[in-house]
Parts: sequence; structure tokens; C-alpha cells
Amino acid sequence: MQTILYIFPELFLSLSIMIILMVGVFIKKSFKLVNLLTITTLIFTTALVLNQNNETVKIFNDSYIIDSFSILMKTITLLFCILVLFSSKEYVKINNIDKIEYPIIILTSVLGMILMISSYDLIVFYLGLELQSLSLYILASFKRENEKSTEAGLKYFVLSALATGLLLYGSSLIYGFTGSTNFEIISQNLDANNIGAVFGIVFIIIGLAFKVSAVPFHMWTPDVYEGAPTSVTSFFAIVPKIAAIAVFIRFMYVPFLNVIEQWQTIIIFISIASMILGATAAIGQKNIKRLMAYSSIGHMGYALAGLAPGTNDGIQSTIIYLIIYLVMNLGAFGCIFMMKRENIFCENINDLSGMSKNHPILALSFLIILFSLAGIPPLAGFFAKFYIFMAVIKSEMYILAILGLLTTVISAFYYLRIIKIIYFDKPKKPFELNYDWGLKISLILSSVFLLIYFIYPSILVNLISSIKII
Amino acid sequence: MIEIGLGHYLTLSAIIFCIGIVGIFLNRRNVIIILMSIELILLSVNINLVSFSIFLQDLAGQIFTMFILTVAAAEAAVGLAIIVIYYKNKGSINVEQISSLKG
Amino acid sequence: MEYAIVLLPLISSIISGFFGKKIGDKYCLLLASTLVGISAILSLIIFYKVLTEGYFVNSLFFNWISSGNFNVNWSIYIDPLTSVMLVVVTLISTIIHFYSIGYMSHDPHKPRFIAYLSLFTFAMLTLVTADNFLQLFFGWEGVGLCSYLLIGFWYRKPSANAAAIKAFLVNRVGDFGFAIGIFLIFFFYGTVNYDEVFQQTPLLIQKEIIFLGIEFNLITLICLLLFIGAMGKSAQIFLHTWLPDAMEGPTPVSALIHAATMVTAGVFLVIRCSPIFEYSQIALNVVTVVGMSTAFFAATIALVQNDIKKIVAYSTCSQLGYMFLAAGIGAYNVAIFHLFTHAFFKALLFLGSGCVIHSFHEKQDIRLMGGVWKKIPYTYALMIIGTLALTGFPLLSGYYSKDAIIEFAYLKNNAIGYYGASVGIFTALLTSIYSWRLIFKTFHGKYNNKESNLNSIKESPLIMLIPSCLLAIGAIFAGFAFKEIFIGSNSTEFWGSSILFLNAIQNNHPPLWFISITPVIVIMSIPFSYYLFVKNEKIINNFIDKNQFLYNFLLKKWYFDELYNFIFVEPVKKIGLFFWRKGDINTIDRYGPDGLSKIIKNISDKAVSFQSGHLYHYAFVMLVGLSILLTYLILY
Amino acid sequence: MNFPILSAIIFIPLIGAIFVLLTRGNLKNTEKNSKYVAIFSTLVNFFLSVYLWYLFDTTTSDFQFIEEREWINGFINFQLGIDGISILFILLTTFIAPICVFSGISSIKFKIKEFLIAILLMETLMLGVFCSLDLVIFYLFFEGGLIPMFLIIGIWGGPNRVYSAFKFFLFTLLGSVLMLIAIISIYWITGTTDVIKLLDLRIPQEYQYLLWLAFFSSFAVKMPMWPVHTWLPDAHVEAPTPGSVILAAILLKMAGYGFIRFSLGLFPVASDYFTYLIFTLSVIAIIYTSLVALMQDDMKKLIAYSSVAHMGFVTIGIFSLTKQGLEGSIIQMISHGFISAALFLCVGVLYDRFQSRMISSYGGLVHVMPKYALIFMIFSLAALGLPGTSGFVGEFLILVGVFQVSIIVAVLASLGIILAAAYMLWLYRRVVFGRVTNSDLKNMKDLNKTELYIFSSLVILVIFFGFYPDPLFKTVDISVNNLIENYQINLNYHLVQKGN
Amino acid sequence: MMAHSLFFYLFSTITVFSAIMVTISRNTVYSVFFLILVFISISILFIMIGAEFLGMIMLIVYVGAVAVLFLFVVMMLNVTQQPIKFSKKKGIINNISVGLIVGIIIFLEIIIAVGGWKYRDGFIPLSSIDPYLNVSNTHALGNVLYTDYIHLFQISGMILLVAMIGAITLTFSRRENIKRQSYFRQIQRQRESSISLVEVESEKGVKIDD
Repeated sequence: MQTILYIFPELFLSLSIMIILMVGVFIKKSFKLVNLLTITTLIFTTALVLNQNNETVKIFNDSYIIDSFSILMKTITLLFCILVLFSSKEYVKINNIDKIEYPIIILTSVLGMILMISSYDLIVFYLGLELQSLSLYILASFKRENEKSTEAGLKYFVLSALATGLLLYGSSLIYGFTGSTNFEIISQNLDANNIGAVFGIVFIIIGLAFKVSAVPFHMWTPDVYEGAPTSVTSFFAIVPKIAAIAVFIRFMYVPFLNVIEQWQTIIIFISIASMILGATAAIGQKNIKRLMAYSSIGHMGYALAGLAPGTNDGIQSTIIYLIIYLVMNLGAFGCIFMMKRENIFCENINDLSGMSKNHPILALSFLIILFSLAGIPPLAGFFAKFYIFMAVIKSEMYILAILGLLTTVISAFYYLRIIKIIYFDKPKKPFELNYDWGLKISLILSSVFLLIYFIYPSILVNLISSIKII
Repeated sequence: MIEIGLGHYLTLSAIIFCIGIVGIFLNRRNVIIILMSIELILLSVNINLVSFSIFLQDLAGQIFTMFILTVAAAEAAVGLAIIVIYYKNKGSINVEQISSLKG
Repeated sequence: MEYAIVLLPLISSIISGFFGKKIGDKYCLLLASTLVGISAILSLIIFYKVLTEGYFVNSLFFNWISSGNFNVNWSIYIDPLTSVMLVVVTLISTIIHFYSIGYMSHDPHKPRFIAYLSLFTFAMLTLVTADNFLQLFFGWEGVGLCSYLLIGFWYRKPSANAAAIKAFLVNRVGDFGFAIGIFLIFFFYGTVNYDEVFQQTPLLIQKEIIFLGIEFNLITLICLLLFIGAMGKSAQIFLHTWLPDAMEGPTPVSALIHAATMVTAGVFLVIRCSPIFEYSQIALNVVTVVGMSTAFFAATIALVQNDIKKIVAYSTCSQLGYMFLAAGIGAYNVAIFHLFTHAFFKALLFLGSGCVIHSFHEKQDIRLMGGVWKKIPYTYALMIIGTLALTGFPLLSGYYSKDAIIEFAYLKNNAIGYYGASVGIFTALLTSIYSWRLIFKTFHGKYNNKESNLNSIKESPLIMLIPSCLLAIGAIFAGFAFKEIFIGSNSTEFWGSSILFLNAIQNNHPPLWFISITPVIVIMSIPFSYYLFVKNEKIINNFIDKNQFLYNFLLKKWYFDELYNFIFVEPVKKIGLFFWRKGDINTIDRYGPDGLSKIIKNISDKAVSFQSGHLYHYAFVMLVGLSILLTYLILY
Repeated sequence: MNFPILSAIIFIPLIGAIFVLLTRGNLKNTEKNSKYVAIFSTLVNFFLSVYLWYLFDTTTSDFQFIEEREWINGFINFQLGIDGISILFILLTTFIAPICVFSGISSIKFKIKEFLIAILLMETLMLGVFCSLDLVIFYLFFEGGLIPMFLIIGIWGGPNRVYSAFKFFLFTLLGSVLMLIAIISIYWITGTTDVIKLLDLRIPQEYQYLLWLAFFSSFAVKMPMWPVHTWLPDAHVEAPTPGSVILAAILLKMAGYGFIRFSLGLFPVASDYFTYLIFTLSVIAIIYTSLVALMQDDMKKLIAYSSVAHMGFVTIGIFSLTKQGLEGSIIQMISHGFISAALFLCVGVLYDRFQSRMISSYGGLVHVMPKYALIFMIFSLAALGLPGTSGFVGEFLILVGVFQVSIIVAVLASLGIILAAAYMLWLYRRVVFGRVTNSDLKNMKDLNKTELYIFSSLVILVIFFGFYPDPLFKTVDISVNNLIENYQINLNYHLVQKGN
Repeated sequence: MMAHSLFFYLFSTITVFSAIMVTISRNTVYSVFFLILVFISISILFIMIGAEFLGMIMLIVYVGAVAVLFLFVVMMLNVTQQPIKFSKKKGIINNISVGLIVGIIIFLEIIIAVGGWKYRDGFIPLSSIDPYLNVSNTHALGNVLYTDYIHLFQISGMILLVAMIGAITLTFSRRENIKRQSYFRQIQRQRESSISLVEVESEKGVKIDD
């Protein structure tokens, strides 16, 4: 019975999913209600997660772990999911994807993420991942009468299935070469001479890299970001990243820590490649969602850079980076959700032209977010990078640090380009201003957070400091 | 050669795995073949897991295989659903033509 | 009192510069002149005190720069040398202030003009009263500035502006040397105050240093560098080109700055630094050679010039050469004496030509003048006096000073001395010829100007004539009156410590034949010139026709301007343009920021074209990534 | 010291900016109110900093008015403090800021409110740079300045503003990211980024070279040194007048300040080792850019290039590491702050009236704008280092200082003085003297009251410090002594280490 | 043992051949059939090795459900016959040989890796594995599946639910203008709601469906 208490949030979430499904099916035109219920569920789940003790507990034959790290990551996942739902409400309504399945599938994907985050066993992880992925396939092609959306779904599905296949193959190798699917036992049986298992690690890294869209497993990202409905894109860009990074951290630092020499270089390679590609490929983009995709590739490169050192500092910096990045992304998508003319959402960067004239406040917050994305002090984005490079340089990975910061400069270029379009160019027709309050709140929250983070930057450090995985 | 050991099974699995992944990107006809290739990959994983499980005398591998089977079925269902709606929109599922999103 | 001398002109300048319009032109001018006049009277008192009591002052004003051991003060330092300079500067300045009231009466910018003049006086006074090299440098640049401002006073004229810039720049070249000299002094002496520098000099005679890869004796190097500064300011050969052009400014300016005071600052510097120069024979020889070359060279050019002011300007150049000649042979007191007398008669000549120009309605070409001596008798008389004094006509001031120079050169009793003396005599002849050419062409012969009527030529107003008369008195008597004090047998007593004579000058007289050469030549040249320029101009014209090259060579001032243009100005412009276009735009920007951004754009295009939209490409990239990572691990 | 005066000085403009941001109402009222707020806050700040100068103790070389607050716990503290060197820059900044505000009010035609916010933000950030005693805080302020400056150039700039703004931003960012790496490395090498502690700690020699180069990359771009100077002319040309003023008067000085405070203070061995690199680049900068300046046809570009040359003097002076050189550099920076600000304002005055920066569009301005001509003349002369202006004191001292280290460098640098005279006077002549070539110029109005006050305050300072720079010397004296002393001690320490 | 080896080689050959045919056969329907063949032979191998439950499940799930689903979709979309069209475009990525090389490299590397399999001491020979331990394979799986792995079981249920929801949401469309049958409404139908009596005026006719 004790076990049930530990998985109470998960249970609550699953039950709620079914209940909400029932509600949705049996009450006609109940999207609003379902949406409300979804958000309530998420809030309650968050509360339940937060309510858990901070001590480390392993249940189900040590295949499921609840510790401070998982609690933190789950909380972040849930919170950002709520915010994303808030900010995309208007969009969902206007684009006719306000079917009851939409919030329900989001809930199932969140359930999958939570399972992933807590997983301490390859099988549990795999199932969590699949639960999440399946939901995401559906979400990506949710606007089913739209060719782009379905194409995005198709691409995401095929590539993700391939990636999952690779990941599974890696899992099988690891299972075979270490004799167990449990992380702890894997970690005990793993050493550098166990080449089969090391191969397995590569496969698993690839699978995870696909999820965080790191180069060269990023190819789906721009297409899916562009094709999927913006509300889904914003969900894609924010929520699954948390789980993916969390799992990444868990994998690298629990089962695979013994062979750090073997995977370190791979992570560095992936990270540098992502930074460079993220910085360069975004330069010529015209579609803002596509640009955000490349930007997220670059940012994930930085986040992964924090994993490379294999130290606690590295993990903490990655988590801080992730959080700040998510806030920036939330803000950025908030701005994208505001670009609406005659009930059509604009996706072209040029549509922002001269926005500062008509919408000074919106332009200002976009400005803050973009500078923050570019990592210019004193905005929060700078601190994110700062922590990462603190960790990286501590481990004397100077090449990584230098390349990383140089790509910052390159990527600053395209953020500046947007700012240029917003502030320096001739104004176009103003956007419609009937924003939803949820959207407003999340936008204001994120830009204010980014702006004033520098006053007390310890806040995240304090939050994270208790977390030790190694 | 005569004695069939784990290596044989693993090799078989590796061959199927490679056929699967090569099948994905050499295929230029229709997406369903790609789906089948993915099934092949999953199959190879299953061979691995089962043979490991047997040779390790450990049931976890077989359990894993079972869940993979389940998920594969679910995945196939969703994947085919996506293909169907794509076909509805585009009128074709030719791999060459799926490229409206690029750049 | 000392403060008043220096500050009154500054006050005058500020008042007339900022409040001139409010006070009204007339009062402003008068006020300024009076203030400068008071300063002149005070200087005379000081001079008298120095003469009688051996008055000596070194009072600090306040701290200027104090950085580590680099300490420089604003101060007033009065010794005999300074007192003489004070008198020259303030006296001439006062006279010219008054003269300007008349000369500039039609100009709308009188207050500005007078402000500049007063400012100049102030700068010149700080220069002469400095007790350290830096304050000297301040005054040095200050007078340069005022000279720049005054040359360009008529800013409408492009030629005036060009001349002003030229003056400033050429002076800067000199100052460049001067400044480096000061750096050297500070580097090796640890101070820039005269007293301390002069005291330490004997200790550093043997010091050899490597400067720009060449080994120099320290003292020689310092002297040479300082002398470069002096050359710039005193328009010695190679750095003289600005002085004739400076005649674009109003005539009072030419009289004050480009004849009497500023240009002699170089001479003053050499004399002031006599305690250093005395220890370097090489430097002194350089000074001598440069001095006499300039004297000769300028005189040759003056022979053929047609602009009345330019002739006087080249004559100034030439006379400055004399002064350096004197300084170079160690006769500093003679140099300062010539400086003193020259101030009077050259200012007189300028003022006189100012009157001429005034009378001829701002015309300066002597070919367009002539035959008017009856119309403007006072001016004529003034010019005659000036000319006589300049040429060294016996008993006038020039006679004493210039002949003294030649004599001392002779007495030097070495090759350079003899050579200097002979060049001096020859130049004296040239001087006499071009001076009389000026007089005869201007006042005698036929009236040549067709544009304006002879009757329109009128005498200048009293306000211009009276100051000129004062100067004429000076030009006549200054030599006689001060001969004993300045260069007489007891002169070293007067000069005291302000001038160092390492080898005391012999007081034995040169032979009589030598003494009489110069006066005779000078007197003989008057009728000779009269014949050439008034009676029979054909001889000259024939001569010119036959020696066209020589004539042009002189007329074009030895092609110095063209040469400098060719060597410095044009290349600098070209290099500047080259650096800008090829360097900044075509190299640094092209391969730097623009090039980088182009490369990045290319990479970006590549990366984007990779994103082909085809599923199999995407899968392929993933698998290639997989195989790379696996291969890496195998090889690792 | 209970009252956190440094924080007050830093954050008053920020508070002003927030007030400006919050002003509401119709356009006219908003603009009026925001103007008042901006003027008020910058002036208050100026007086406060003068009061700070009054409180400042010139008899000690220690950092004063130290404020310390926990920031990132156990990691980095928010530490402020000043010594004799920084206070001058603070004064310069607070003095220039109101001038920029005034000039902005008269020359900026649209979005005044936003502009004032940008200027006020800029002031906060710049003051932060000069006050911070922690490398990370320093970096924060140092880099933060890019944002408002980018906007100032980009929004209110000239026709080619986008290119310039981007060039400015990316160029400087590129330089400073390396500094960030160095700062973090320092933290891991020494365990602190606290400048006071670092000055006493000795960073191991083998690290110093790379760290120095990393800092150098940032400062060299900002300074700017040849050959990374090309952003400056572009940025200046396109920036609006107040932007140019800030850029030239203060932003460039941050690099000089950085060189003095960090390069010399933290890496003596490397500074010693790289001295001739600096000398070479600076001499090239002085001569090269002076020559380039000579051939410019755009006034602002000319002045911008002259700034590069002047900054060349500054770097030479700093790395001469003599008392005279260092003090000269500081004075030169301060005076260049006044002079270049004034020169850009001069160009701004013309631009406001005639919408052209080309030299060829002007000529004979003295006829229509005599006051302007006078002012412009004074600053031209100050720019070419005429004795009696503050420009001379700095330049001369620098050369005196350098001469003790390297004669050839001093001689070559002195050539720059001649060239400076050439390009400044030529500029002046072409713009102000001569005949009125363009008949449209006849209607130009002379300086109005505000402009006159701004200019006269600058004139007074330039001339006052030209004759009596003693207050400046007194302020920096002990700090510079201390700096040199520490430098020598550290250098010797390292040399001995090496010997062993 | 001999038989075991023979069967292994036989079925693995069939498997590989069919797998290749799956990817290259012209007709998509054939592909599906080859896929079924792969599944069958693999399940036979499973049974041979002693995992008989999985072998059976394999047949049921893959052949019975998945393959049929594939067939169904292929038929429905009518995309059976499509010409083999290897891209004519030049370029590294389009080149088949490069693709094959990459595949072979990966294959070789995997072989190298798995060739070094050494878990615990000593290789357990197949002969020593007793297919019939105390409990049968199915029994053993059953023992753990609902106890140790109950949570996984639940999650997989969730996954299937999502797949169901997804498939329905994506493909199910409620077409308009179609008369639908509703049992509830049919049963609840009352006379009052179905029939209305209308007074018909003479010579005007009846207007229906107003």
C-alpha cells in the first residue's frame, strides 16, 4: 500500500485522464469543460508531486524512482504544461482544433513524461517514452485536414519510430551485456571493456538526442515545428524537452557514469554540432516557427554541453539552463500567439515588421525574450549560459566553451534580425488585440522573469542545489 | 558452426536490423514500406532480447519483448492512421512527394 | 607686477573676444590697446630694474602638471634675457594694437581681431617668461595658434585659410622635434625646469644614446631636436615655407607676429638654451650653417618677388638666418641684439608697407606701384628709415647689430666663422639690393596701375602713422642706444647667468678693412639699385630673359612648395586614401566582419539545403550520425 | 558608510527609466514628463557623483564606498567600490549623460520616451562598469550596454543604421565572449571573481598569457584598436548624435578602464610580455587611422577615426606602465570624453539643421553661425592637442611616459600629433571657413540657448583641465602609484618564480 | 542438435530473404506477405530457442493484427502497385551504394560489438539450456507479469488507449448529410413525437418537410 502512496500523482493523473475522457465523450461540445478539467488535473497533480517527500524511494523492484530530481523535473513539466495550455487556448479555439481529445492527449503525453522522468529501469523508461511519443505523433498531426500538419506528424512518426528502434536496439544490447534492465545493476556491471554495452550506450544516446533534437538527429525538428499547429509546436518546444533532458541526465549519470570517457566525447560532439547548426541554419529562415526550431536545436546544444563534464555542477547548470530556456521559449511562443490578423495567425517573420510602433509593450517583451535567447546580459539567458560555461570550464573543456560562445555570437545575429524587423522596419497593419488573459499572464510572467532574474540569480541555484544525482 | 549459440541469433538480429534501417532510407516508394522496415527493426530487437533472455536465464528480456510487441501494435495503428489522413490530404503516400516542409 | 604683464593681455583678449560686441568696437579697441600698453610700461619698468638692480624673479603661479616626478608649474621667470624680450614683445605689441585701430577701421570683425592680437601677446609673454620647457611649449603652441587664427583672419579667402593651415602644420613639424627634445630632456634629466636642466648639463656631456638606431651624443641630440622646433617657428630653410604664405594675414599681424616677435621665438629658444648648446659644438655648427643658408637663400628669393609683403617676409627670413648665425657662433648676445633691433625696423617696414597697401587700396604688387613718393611723403620717409636700418646703413640700428654679427663670425677664427662672415657680407649686399628695389619700385619711377587713379592715393591716417613713427625712432636709435649694454665689453655682466658663454668672446676688433666692407657695400648699392630699377630697367629685363631658368627658380622660391607637395602632401593623401579604401574597406571589412558573415551565410545555406524535406534524407543523416559515432568508438 | 551611495548613483537612472516607462497620457504630455524625469534624474545623479567626489578620500589607495551583497550565493557577490581611477570615469559618465539627454531632446524627432529610457539604461550600465568590483558583475554591465546602444543606433540612426548596428553589436559581442571564458577560468583557477581579492592573489603565470589575450580581445574591440576598429566609424556615422556622444565619450573608455583595472592588475606577467604587441597595434592605429581620417568626406567618420587614433595613445600610455603614461592615459580618456562628445555634438548641430554629414555640403559656416564656429574651433584645437586644453595634458604625459619605455614608439606616436593637426584643421577649414557655398546654408540658425549652455560647460571643462588638471591628478595619484607598485611587485614575484 | 542447427539456418535464411524482399518487392501487398513470412519464421525460431509463449504471441499480434492492419491500409489506399523509382537525382545522399555502405558499416560494427559478448564467466551453450525447467515458459512469464511488472502492464494499457484515441481522432470523421441509425432514438420513439395529424385543406395538397 505504501507503493500506491508513492505513485499517487501518477495514479491520479491516469484516473483523471479516463474520467475526463468519459466526460468529453458523453457531454456534447464539452471542450471548454474538458480543458478546464485538464488544467485542474494538472494543477492538482503538481500539488501532489510537490507534496511528496524529498527522500529517494525506489519502488516496483527498483524500477521506479522518486527523488528530489524527479520531483523537480515533474513539477517543471507540469507547470510548463499548464502555462502552455493557458497561452495556447486562444489559438486552439480559432484553429478548430478544440476537440476534447486535444487536452486528453496532452495529458497522456504528460503522463508518459512523468513516467520517463521517474523511470529507473529500461522497460519502464521505454513504455513511458512510447506513451509520450504516441501522444506526440497524434498531436503533431492533429490538424488533420491540413497537409502540413499531417506531413509533420508523418515525418515525426517515422523518424521517431526509427529513433525508438535504435534506442531499443541499444537497450537490448545493454540488457544482454549487463544482464539486467535495472539502472543500478547496469551501472554495476558496466565497464569500459564491455564494448557491446558501450555500443548500446551510443544507440541510447542517439535515441535521446533525437528527443532533445540534437544534431545530427535533429532533422525532424524544423519540419515538425513548422508543420504542426502552433499550439502543438509550443508544447513540443517546451514540455517534452524537460522529460528528455531529465532522462538524458538520468541515463548518463546513473547507469552509464562508469564509462564516462566513452560517452563524453560523443556528448561534446553532439553538443558542438547542435550549437553550430542551431546558430547558422536559422539565419536565413522566414518562418518564425522554423526559426524557433533551429534556435531550440542550438539551445539544446548548450544544455547538453552542461552534461559533458560529468559533474554535479554540470547537471545543475543544465537544469538551470533548461528552466531559463523554457521560460524564454514560453515567452517567445506567447509572442507568436499574439501575431494574429483577422483570426489568422501569422507565422512569417516579416509580419512582425515595425511592431514596436503599434504594440510597444508586446514589442518590448519580445525584445527582452530575444535578447535573452541570444544570451546578452543582464537578462536571464545570459545566466543560463553562464552556469553552463562555469561547469564546462571547470572541467577544462576550453574548446567546447570557446566554440559555444562563438556560436552565441553567430546566433545573436538572427535574434537581432528579428529585433531589427520589429524595431527598425516600417510598421505594417496592427495585430488584433483581443488576447486571452492566460496568454497575457504567461507572456508577462516570462518576460518579467527574464528581465529581473539578475536581481537575485541565486533563486534557481538554491532550488537546484539540493539535487545530487551522482 | 554446428553448435547454434547466442552469436548466431545476434547476427541474425543484426542482419535484420540493418535491412530495416537500410530499408528506411533506400525506399523511395511508399511510406508503408517504411513502416514495415520499422517493424523489422523492432523484430530484430525482439530477437536480441529473447535470445539474451534465454541465454541469461532471465525473464526480463522476454517481458520487455512482450511490451515491445504491444507497443509495436499500437504504433502501427497510429502510424497507419497518420498515413491514412496524409493520403486523404495529399492523395499520395509516395515518399518522394513528402517534402512540402523543408529549408 | 609680473603677473600683470602677462595677464593684462589675456584679460584684454577675453574682454574684447567675448564682450567686444557689447562694449562697442571703438571702446573695445581702445581698452585692449590700453591694457597692452600698461603691460608695456610695466615691462619697461622691469627692464629698467633688471638693468640697474639686477632684478631677478622666479615666481610660481600654480601647479600645472604633476605626475610622479614630472612636475611643471605655471610660473614667471624674469632674468635679463626675458626682460629684453618682454620689452620687445609688449612694446611692439602695443604699437601694433594702436596701429590696428586705424588699419582695421573698415573691418567688421575688429573685436575679434584685437582679441586675437591680445591673445597672441599673452601667449608670447608666457613663452618668454616660462621657467620650464613645457610652459615654453605652451606659449610656443599658443603663438602658433594665434598666428594660425590671424593668418586666417580673412577666412573668406581660400588662400588665407590654406596659408593658416600651412603655418600651423609646418610649425607642428617643428614642434614634433621640440616635443621629442623635451621628452629626451625629461627622460635624462628627470625634470623640465630650466635651472635644474642647465645645472645638470655639464654632467651629461659624455652620454651617448641610441636614437632610432643611430648613436648620438645626448646633448647634441637634444640641441638638434630643440633646434628643429626653433627652425619651424623661425622659418629657417626647409621649414620656412609657411612664412611667405603667412602674409595673407592683415599687415599688423605680419608686423607683430611674422617679423618682430613670434618668429624670433626660435632664436630666443636657442639663446635660452645656450647652457645646453654651448656643450655641443656640432649642434652649434648646424645652427650656424642653417642660419647662413637661410640668410642667403631667403635673400635670393627676395630679389625677384613682386609682392611687397612677401619681399619683407623673405627679408625677415633672411634676418632670422643672421640671428641663428650669430647664435651658432656663440655670440648669443649679438643674436639677441639683432633680434631687438630687427624687431623695430622690420615692424616698421611692415607697418610702412601696410600704409602703402592702405594707400594703394589693398594692392600689394609692386609692379603696379611707382612714382608716388610725393603723394605719401610720411610713408615714404618711414619706409626709407626702415630700409636704411635693415640694410645696415651706418649709424642706424641695423648697422650695429648686423655688422656685429659679421664681425663676430670673423672673430670666431675658424672655417665656419670665416665662411659665415663672407656669406653674411654677400647677403648684406643682396639685402641692400632687394630693399632698394622695393623702395624704388614702389615710390619712384612711373605709376603703373591702370585701374585706379593716381590722385586717389592718399596718405594714411594719423593713427597709423604715429605708431610707425615710434617704431622709426626705435629703428634709428635702438642700435646706438643699447649697443653697449647688449654687446659691449661689459655685456656679460648684464646678461648674467641667462646666457652661458663657454668660450668668452674675444673683444679684440677685426681689422679695419673688414669692418668697412659692409657699410661700403651697403652704401654703394643704393645708387647701383637706383640705376638698375629706375633709370635703366632694360638691363634687368635682358638679364632675366637670358637667365629664365634662374629667374623662375628664384621666383618659384627654389621650388620648395612644389617639392613638399610632391614629397609629403600628395603621398600622404594617397596613402590615407589607400589605407581607407584598400585597408579598411577592402581588407579588414571585407575579410573581417563582412567576410565572416558571408562564410556563415554560406554555411547556413548549406545547412538549410541539407534540410531537403525528404524523409529518407533525414533518416540517412541520422544513420550516418550513428555510423560515425560507432566508428569513432571502434577506433577509440 | 551606511548610505549606499554607489548603488544610488548606479540605479537612479534606472529608476528614472522606469518612471519614464510608466509615464502615460497623451503623446505630448508623456513626452514632456519623460523629458523632465530624464533631465531630473541625470542631473541629480551628476550632483550626487560630485558629492561622491567630495566625499572621496584621496589619501588612500584602497577601494572606497565598498558595498557587498550576496548575489549568487557562495559564488559571486554583488560588490561595488571605487578608487581614484574609477571615480573620474563615474564623473565623466554622469556629466555626459545629461548632455546626451539634452541633445536627445533637441535632436530626436520620434519615440523620445523610448530614447530617454535607452539613454538612462545606458547610464546605469556604464556606471555599473566603473563601480563593479567583481568580474562577473563587470561583465554583466559591460555587455549589457550593447542592448540599449544597439537600439539607439538601430532605431534612431541614419540610413545605413542596420548594418552599423549589427556590426557594432556582433563585433563587440565576439570580442567579449572570450573575456567571459577568461572570467570563468579565473574563477576556477583562483576560486573567486572578487577583484580586490584577485589583485592580491597571484594568478599562475602559465595561465596569464591566455587570460590576458581573452581580456584583450574584448577590450581591443571596444577600444577600438587596429585592426578591429572598423565598427566604430560605421557605428558613429549612423548613430544619432547622443548615441555617438555616449559611444565616443564613455563606451570606449570602458575598455581603457578595463585595461588598467584588469589587464594590468591581474596579469602583470602577460601585460609585460605583450607590451610590444600593444605598442605595435597602437602605433599602427595612430598613424593609420590618422591618415584615413585625413581622407574622409564624412564629418562623423573623420571624428570617429580620430577617436581611434586618440585611443591608440591611451593604450600606449597604459602599457608604458610609467606614472606619466598611466596618468596621461586616464586624463586623455577623460578629456577625450569631453572633446569627442563636443565634436559629435558639433556635427549633430549641423545635422539637425541641414540633414547632412558630408563635409562638402558645408562651407563658410562662420558667416552664418559665428558662435558655432568659435565653439567648433575650440574643440578642434583641443582634439589636436593644443597646449592649454585638456587634450594636451593627456597626450603629452602619455608621450613622456612612453618615451621612457621606448623611444621609437614615442616618436612614431608623436607623428600622430602632426597628422591630427592636419585632419582637424582641414576639416575645420572645409566646414567653417571659406565662402558660403550652399545657398541653403544661409538660413541656418546659430546655436540656441540650450546648445550654448551644453557647449560652454564642455568648453569650460576642457580649458580648465587644460590649465589646471591638478584635481584630476590628485584624485588618481595614489591609486596609480599603488597600481604600478603592485604591478612591479607581482611581476618580480613571478619572475623570481620563473627563475626558480 | 544437428536438427536444431539445420532448422536455425533454414529459418534464418528464410527470414533474411523475406526481410530483403519486404523492402524491395514491387508490390506492396507482396511486401506485407513477406513481412508475415518473416514473422512466422522468427516465431518458429523463438519456439525453438525456448520462448514458446513469445513465439505464439508473435504470431497472434504481428501476423494476426499488425500485418492484417497493414494489408488493410494498403488495400484501402490502393497503393499496391507502384513502380520502383530510384531517384535519378545525383548527389551523395541519393546514391544507393553509399546507403548500402553505411548499412554494411553499421552491420559490421554491430557484429564486432556483439561478437565480444562475454557476460559472466563462460558461454552458456544452447544445449545446456533446459527448455523445460520446473515451470513452463508461459507459466514463468505469467508469474511475474502481473506481480513484478504490474505497473508496466497498466502503462501498456494506457498506451493502447492512447493509440485507440489517436487512431479514432485522426481518422474518424463524422460526415454530414448522412442519415444515421440511433438505437436509442428508435427504441424511445413514441407515437406522439412521430405522427402529427394535419388538417388538409381541399385542393391544396400537403406540404411535407417544412
